Amino acid sequence: MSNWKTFTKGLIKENPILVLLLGCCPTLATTTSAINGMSMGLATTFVLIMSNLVISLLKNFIPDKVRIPCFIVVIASFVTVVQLVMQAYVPDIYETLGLFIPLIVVNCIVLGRAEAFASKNPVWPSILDGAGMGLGFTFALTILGSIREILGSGSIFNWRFLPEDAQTILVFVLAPGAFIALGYLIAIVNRLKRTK
Amino acid sequence: MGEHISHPGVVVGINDKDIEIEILSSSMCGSCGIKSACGMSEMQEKRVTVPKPADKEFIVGQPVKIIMNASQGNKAALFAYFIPAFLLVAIIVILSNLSIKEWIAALVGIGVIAVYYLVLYFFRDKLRDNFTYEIR
Amino acid sequence: MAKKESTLTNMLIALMVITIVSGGVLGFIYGLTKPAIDKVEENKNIKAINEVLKTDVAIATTESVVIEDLTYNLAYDAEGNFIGAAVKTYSKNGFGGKIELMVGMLADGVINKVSVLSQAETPGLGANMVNEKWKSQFDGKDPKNFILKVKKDGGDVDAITAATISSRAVSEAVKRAADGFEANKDQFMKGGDNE
Amino acid sequence: MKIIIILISTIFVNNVILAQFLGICPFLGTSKKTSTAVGMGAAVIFVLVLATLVTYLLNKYVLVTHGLEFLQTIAFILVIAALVQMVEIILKKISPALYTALGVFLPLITTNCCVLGVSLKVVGEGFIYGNNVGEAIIYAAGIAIGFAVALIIFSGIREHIDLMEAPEGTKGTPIALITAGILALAFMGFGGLV
Amino acid sequence: MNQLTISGSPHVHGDLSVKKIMYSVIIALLPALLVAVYYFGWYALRLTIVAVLACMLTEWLIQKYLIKGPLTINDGSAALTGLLLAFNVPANLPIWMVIVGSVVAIGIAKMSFGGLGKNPFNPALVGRVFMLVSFPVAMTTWPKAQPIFEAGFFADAVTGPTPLSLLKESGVGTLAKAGDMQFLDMVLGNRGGAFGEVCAIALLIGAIYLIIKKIIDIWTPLSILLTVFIMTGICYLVDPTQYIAPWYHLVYGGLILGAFFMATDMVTSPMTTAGRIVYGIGIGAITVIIRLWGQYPEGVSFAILIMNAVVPLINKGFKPKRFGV
Amino acid sequence: MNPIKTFPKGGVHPEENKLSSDQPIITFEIPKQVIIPLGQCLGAPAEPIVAKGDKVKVGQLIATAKGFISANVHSSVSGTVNKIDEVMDHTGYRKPAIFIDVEGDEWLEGIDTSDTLVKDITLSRQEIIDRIKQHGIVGLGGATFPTYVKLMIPQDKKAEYVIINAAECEPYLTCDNRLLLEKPMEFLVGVKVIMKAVDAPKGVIGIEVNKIEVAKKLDEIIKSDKYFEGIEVQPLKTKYPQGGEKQIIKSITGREVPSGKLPIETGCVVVNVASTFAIYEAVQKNKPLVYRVVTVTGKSVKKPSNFLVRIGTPANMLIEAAGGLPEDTANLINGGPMMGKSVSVTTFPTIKGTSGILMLNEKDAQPRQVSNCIRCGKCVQACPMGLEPYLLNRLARQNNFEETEKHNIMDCIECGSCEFTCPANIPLADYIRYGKNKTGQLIRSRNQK
Amino acid sequence: MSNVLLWSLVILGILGGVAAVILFFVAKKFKVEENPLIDEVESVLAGANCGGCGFAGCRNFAEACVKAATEKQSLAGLNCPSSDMSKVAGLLGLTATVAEPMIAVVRCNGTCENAPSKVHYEGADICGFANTLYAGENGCPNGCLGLGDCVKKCQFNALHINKETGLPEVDEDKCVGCGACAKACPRGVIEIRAKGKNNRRVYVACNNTEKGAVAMKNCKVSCIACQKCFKTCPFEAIEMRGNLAYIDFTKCKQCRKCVEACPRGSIHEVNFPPRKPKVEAPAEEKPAEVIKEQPNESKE
Ligand SMILES: Cc1cc2nc3c(=O)[nH]c(=O)nc-3n(C[C@H](O)[C@H](O)[C@H](O)COP(=O)(O)O)c2cc1C
Ligand SMILES: Cc1cc2nc3c(=O)[nH]c(=O)nc-3n(C[C@H](O)[C@H](O)[C@H](O)COP(=O)(O)O)c2cc1C
Ligand SMILES: Cc1cc2nc3c(=O)[nH]c(=O)nc-3n(C[C@H](O)[C@H](O)[C@H](O)COP(=O)(O)O)c2cc1C
Ligand SMILES: Cc1cc2nc3c(=O)[nH]c(=O)nc-3n(C[C@H](O)[C@H](O)[C@H](O)CO)c2cc1C
Ligand code: SF4
Ligand code: SF4
Ligand code: SF4
Ligand code: SF4
Ligand code: FES
Repeated sequence: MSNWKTFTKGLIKENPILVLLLGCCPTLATTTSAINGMSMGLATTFVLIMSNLVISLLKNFIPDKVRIPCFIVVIASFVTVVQLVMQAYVPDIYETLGLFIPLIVVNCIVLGRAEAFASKNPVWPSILDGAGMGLGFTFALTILGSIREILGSGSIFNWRFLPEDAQTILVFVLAPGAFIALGYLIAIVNRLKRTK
Repeated sequence: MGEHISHPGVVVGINDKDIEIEILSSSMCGSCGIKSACGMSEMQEKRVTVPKPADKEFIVGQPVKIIMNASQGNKAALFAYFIPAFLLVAIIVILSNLSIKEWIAALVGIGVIAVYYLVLYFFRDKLRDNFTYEIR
Repeated sequence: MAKKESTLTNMLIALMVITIVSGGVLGFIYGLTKPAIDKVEENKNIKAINEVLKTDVAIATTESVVIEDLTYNLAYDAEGNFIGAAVKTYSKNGFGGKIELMVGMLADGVINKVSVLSQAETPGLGANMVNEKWKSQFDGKDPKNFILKVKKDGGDVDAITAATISSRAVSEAVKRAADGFEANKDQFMKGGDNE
Repeated sequence: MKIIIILISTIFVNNVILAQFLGICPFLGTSKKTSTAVGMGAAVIFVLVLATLVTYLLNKYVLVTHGLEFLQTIAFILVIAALVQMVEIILKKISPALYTALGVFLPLITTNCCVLGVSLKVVGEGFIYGNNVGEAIIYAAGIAIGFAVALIIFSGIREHIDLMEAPEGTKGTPIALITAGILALAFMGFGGLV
Repeated sequence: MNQLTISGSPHVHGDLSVKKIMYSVIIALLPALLVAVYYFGWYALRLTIVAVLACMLTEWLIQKYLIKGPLTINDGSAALTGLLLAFNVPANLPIWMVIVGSVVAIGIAKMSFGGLGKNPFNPALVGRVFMLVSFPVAMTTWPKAQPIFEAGFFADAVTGPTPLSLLKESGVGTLAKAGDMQFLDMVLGNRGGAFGEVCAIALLIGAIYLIIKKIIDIWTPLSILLTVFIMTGICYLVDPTQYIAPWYHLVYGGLILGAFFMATDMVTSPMTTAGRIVYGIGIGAITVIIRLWGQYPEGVSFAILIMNAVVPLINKGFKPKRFGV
Repeated sequence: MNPIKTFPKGGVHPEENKLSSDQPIITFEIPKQVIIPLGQCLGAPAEPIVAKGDKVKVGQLIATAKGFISANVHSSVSGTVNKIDEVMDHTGYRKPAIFIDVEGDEWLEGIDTSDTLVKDITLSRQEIIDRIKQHGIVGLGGATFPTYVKLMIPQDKKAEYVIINAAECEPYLTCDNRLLLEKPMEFLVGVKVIMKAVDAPKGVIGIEVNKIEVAKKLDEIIKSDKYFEGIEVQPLKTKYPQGGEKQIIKSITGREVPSGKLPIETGCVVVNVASTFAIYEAVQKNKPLVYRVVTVTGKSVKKPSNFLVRIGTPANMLIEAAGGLPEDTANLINGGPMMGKSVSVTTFPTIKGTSGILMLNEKDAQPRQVSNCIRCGKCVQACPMGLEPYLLNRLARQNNFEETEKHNIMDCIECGSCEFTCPANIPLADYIRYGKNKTGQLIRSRNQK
Repeated sequence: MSNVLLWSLVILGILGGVAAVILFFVAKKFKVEENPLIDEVESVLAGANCGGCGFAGCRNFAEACVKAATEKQSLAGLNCPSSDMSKVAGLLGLTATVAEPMIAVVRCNGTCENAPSKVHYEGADICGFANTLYAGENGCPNGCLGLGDCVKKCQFNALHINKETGLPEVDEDKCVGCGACAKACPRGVIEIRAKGKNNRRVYVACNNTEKGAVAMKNCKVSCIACQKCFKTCPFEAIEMRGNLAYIDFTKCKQCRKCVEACPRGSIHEVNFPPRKPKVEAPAEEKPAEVIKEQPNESKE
């Protein structure tokens, strides 16, 4: 597989959210706005790239049977790094994303890529793979966040395009709206895939 | 009658009384492309031992279906999970409300489920008679 | 390098090495970020204190005291006169859980300003509490004759439309601050004098 | 009374799945059959309670005392992983029959962000139910019961949807998510109960 | 002679059809619509028309362009959903909100599942709750009833409280004081509220018609009403200063509309009589819980939706009694 | 007479349309050629023992039963075997049949063709059953199950009741009603014969109240003659499927035939009126089953009639006699509208099980617009067996036969009440029959393994 | 500060050690790395989970293939009709005995024109049910009922009912010859035949069992067992099965003599270049014949 392909497959063809439906919790919880979705996506992307890198470096050092715990430790370490860094430098976003930053640890995408790709491939493709998957994740989260923000808050990337007191469809920034918006987003993606 | 749960599996070992079956996690995850990436406890295959049915012959490697009544499954979950969880919660809540030090309460709680499991251990033969399977 | 065998020693070594290295790295990064994190917290506090105690009088020194579960940030002017206190208060009865406020109480017992430190209310509803428009109704009110309850409950606070619960919670938090301040005011004044 | 409030809050008002978005993957993944939903619920209660207990103690008596709260994530995840494995071995040792029955019944218990999320929540700052084991445990149990309730109800609806056959476009995951959305909408009615 | 038909037995059939059922329900709702127009004038009529048309159009568009199945919009079910949706909102709600509600009701709650008969949740109520959550202010600002002969057909709405919102906000005392909250007014419909729910009498007339025509059966509404009566009755007996008398609960809010016209939606209710009774008890109990202790003044919609979700389980648990076992 | 009884759960009430109930039974002319299908009973078709060109007499055995569940076939006319060929019969398929050219009406020796009533039952239990078997009697209530099998009570069981199924709950059909009116004595002796055959102390005749005059008449006869002691008449509510075997047992005795079991479990043997009459003729008059009463009817039919017809008479002759096939016939049915089978040709031969030939007009048979199931539960309410037809329908469509089995599809008696009542006009009974068929295959293949 | 560093080292080290010990004991149960070949095998499979291989799903089949390859070094008995088994074998380093590609052919040409309906059917749209009710609208007890049980069963969207002819048509590009349709048809109308050289096939498009005279009445293009083709075939590829001619595709050399010989036009040729009289269009797609045993089971 060419490096280019390694990178792009995560963007669309194997998009972790829209196609594989991994890591639903952060997807639903953090997409109340485009910015939030994107931040979560980028945080995850960072963890993905770094853990893929380290794991692909360490892959021969780790005995098979403790593979998973080792991966988890590596991932958890990077998550903690992200946590600390965000807390220090982007505290607002850290607060809105809250619990879901540490939960990147259990996001199936991260462990999944470690297991399925980084543990078998050299460093450079692993990084690309992590970046591709991460950006695919970010892409999906941003789209979902935008949809919910537009409908629910009447704004996009925090830019309010409706008059101050205009009524918006609040549900979309609440829990039910998250499910419904994601449901239709996936339906649309399925449809596009079929017509392709 | 009740509902039945059936799982595909493969025979991996046979002795005079029992056959050992490896459960293919197909009903839930078999066709899920991400199963190797999914949570941690799926990383293992389950091997279960069931008494050999008298009227059927099996060979190692044979794909089989193992069928159990859903209410038995629920009973198993009751014994293995629900009762200990309940005990744990009850003990700790009671003890901590009696303003006993919470680490003591916690230890007692864990101790009680240890005892509970010990009791289960003594009754393991009784328990075994409680579960029946059909293998096809 | 060949793949390591899965022996107990190898597993122990691998896992322990990884965890220890992680521990080290994390401890190190923690050390690096800790000052920044603390500063963020502190800045937030200071900003809020300055905001809620903003009057004509400039603040020269501050000092915090914790009494019961409230933190009082006492402010003194250049002469050491007690200006007031920025009281960090909270309510657990928000629609989305805990709400934290900073309430500026002036020495004469009047509420100067209110600032929201953290809240998890519904965007578009309860979250509107951060809007200046709504918050400003507390400005300059004296809790002695401004009843810190929403109008529905017989008080004087205008509720946020369709977010009475949040409004109630804010009122409760402000009241807690005001009451606490009232109870300890003398002590603060004195403290100032003493200095 | 407090216990009841915590339970109502976690089961209905702030349901893990429908309001807090934790544990969505197993929720979507294991809700195809009603018959296993109850057992799944019991398993989740057990795992969640045990994990919360252990991580709570770990946090309080090890991490906090040494000023190491920043290690919560990594420490908890290790402990949870090991714990779940241990339960399995113990169970197999104690009663192979039980183990077999469970193996057939619930070949997997996925532990996931729900467990880690709840453990972190309980020790986190925003945790409003006080700071003692009793309440932490009740909270965990309530969360797990809430998970089970949502799972059981949802599995019923999904079986119904499978029976009635949704149209091509929304079949499968989309309709499951939409249903979950409507269910979340309905559960909002419980808002304000506590 | 034309060709003979080959078909499996039976070769004759009863004469009830889906279309007849749906139109009968629409007819049964007309008295309530008339009363609504009497009290809320043009606003009520306008919303009804918009909602019905929006629902039908949504269904038609989806069937024509997305699902590409047979067109069923004249079977009356979409119109009925529109009618009931309109009945559940304040008469002065902005038009676009009703349209959003209609699109949600039909598009999300009905057609996503495949259309008539496949939806697990009551579409009109999904639409209504969706609006309630999205537009909490508009959806809880109720116009006062003003008979058109006094106020005129196009009279602007004057907002005022509903009995239940009064109750929630100010407690029993105010309600007793508020002179216009008389039981008779409640029953006749001279009160604030969603415009379809106000007149209990008109709704009951329609309901009796449906019961006689065997389109709805009495068990669901009866068990709902009894449960509400008993539960609120107990609370009343325990503390009359805090809770109002149970008979008020029966006519307040959308209970009658919900119990007879929405809980009985056959698509989303259980199959057997026993199941329907359990379903009704569930709705009644949740309604009371939300009314008395929840944040929303009205619980019927949520209660029905929540019980809708449980219907598949009820159907599993309450099977018909089999012959020979 | 006893108070009216009925079964408690389910059932529907279709329009009765008993148009021919006042028409006396007319003995139909013997046709020029009869076509006697070999498969006339539930079970294996009989094997022919005559060949082309053979001369046969009325009542002569022409095909023998093959296997346990199978019945002999006798010639219903005298004449020459023209050929053994296939004919499009009521099953909609071409099936083997014996074509006999009629010459005169010569009965086989030993058959009592007189009208005299023979009351004394001289044969023993076993002889009666043998006679019934030899004479090819099958259930004439529609199921065409070989009657002798039903009368052989297993060792460990005891028959308490002989229930005569005179419910005739099918709309339109009146053959049993007319038979009771015109041959009550013969019929009642038949009941006695059956009671002797199965050694049952009681005989109960279940009649729907829309035929109350017949019931009264029978009641009078029974009361007036000690000979008929043990027999009673039980009026039943007019409700379909009152005549279903399990339902009539439940109505009369309050007992329920356990799922998957035979009626004898409840100590009952259910026999139809026409079968009873045929048993009388076979046992008391040594007459094989060569004719039966057939109702030819329909709303647009000029002369709805009841004919006594030789087996094998082509249906179109009967239709002609009743005034010809109406222009607006949409559906030609062998049997009644609820349980009967549509046939594709008017020339199908009448068989033992043909209780009626019904010509449904376009209006009644008009294509119905099918819509999605609206889950109204009316089918559940209508099902007399306590099943959930809507569910079985869905499962059968999804070919999920393990589930249909779990939901007891095999209990379905195919009465069609569910389909009758369904407002969405879903062909429920079709899907359920399909599911039953497939589920049966599944069960059988599993049992074999 | 260094205190924190120290403690984090110690505590995480201890946790790691404990976890390692626990996991060591569990280790036996940790799944040996799932053979990556499984993923690869799965990826070359059609992924339709059609069940044609006898396994619950494609993944299970892939697992079985890998297992068989590692244990038995052979794929004997494992065949996915929907996918290219040679690819699978290639991945596993084995040579597959590549089965000849197969395709479904519809052995009935009883279009509305060729076999006009005599009655009209109304009821459940299931061939399996209609089959129990009557012989078919045109009276042929072996012909296609046109209600599409086969179409519903095809996972590959390779079948559809042509509204004009009332017969199913096979899309040659999509059909993988899995046989699901043939199993579904209550009348055995569909046969799975070799795709043939150059994708060309000759087959009898009729499934009749009735005597010639009857068959002739029911349908204009029925095989009436006149045996002309049988006698014409130079390769003895045609056998008479009861009242029907059957072309054995393993013997047929595609000379097409039989097509001309048939007085009823029952024999179809597919994908041949046109010759003088061109093959009529609508039915040519569907091929086939094969007579297994007569499918009369459900007729009662
Ligand atoms: C935690 C968990 C998550 C799962 N997530 C998915 C998923 O996202 N997508 C999926 O297709 N299957 C998922 N599965 C597997 C499904 O439960 C189900 O078995 C699978 O969708 C196959 O169903 P099918 O064979 O009916 O297609 C998951 C299973 C578990 C236990
Ligand atoms: C989706 C949703 C979100 C809500 N969020 C808030 C909130 O953040 N703060 C609040 O006080 N009430 C919130 N509410 C509560 C309702 O608006 C409730 O009716 C209101 O608090 C009661 O106040 P009222 O007396 O002004 O109607 C919310 C309700 C819904 C449906
Ligand atoms: C739904 C249904 C309705 C029936 N209706 C009648 C009926 O009206 N009269 C009748 O004699 N048999 C009826 N039968 C047949 C009886 O079940 C039973 O087979 C018959 O009475 C037994 O008598 P036989 O064997 O002599 O025909 C019906 C069967 C079913 C399944
Ligand atoms: C008695 C009765 C009550 C109904 N109630 C509702 C209702 O509350 N909401 C609604 O959208 N449709 C209702 N319908 C119409 C129809 O059943 C509904 O649109 C379906 O749920 C759509 O699948 C009702 C129909 C009947 C016969
Ligand atoms: S046909 Fe079967 S399912 Fe339908 S009502 Fe009769 S017994 Fe019940
Ligand atoms: S009667 Fe018809 S519409 Fe009603 S539930 Fe049964 S199948 Fe569905
Ligand atoms: S047409 Fe038949 S053989 Fe071909 S792919 Fe479809 S089901 Fe399989
Ligand atoms: S080929 Fe067979 S299954 Fe397909 S439509 Fe024709 S009869 Fe039905
Ligand atoms: S992301 Fe939460 S369970 Fe999968």
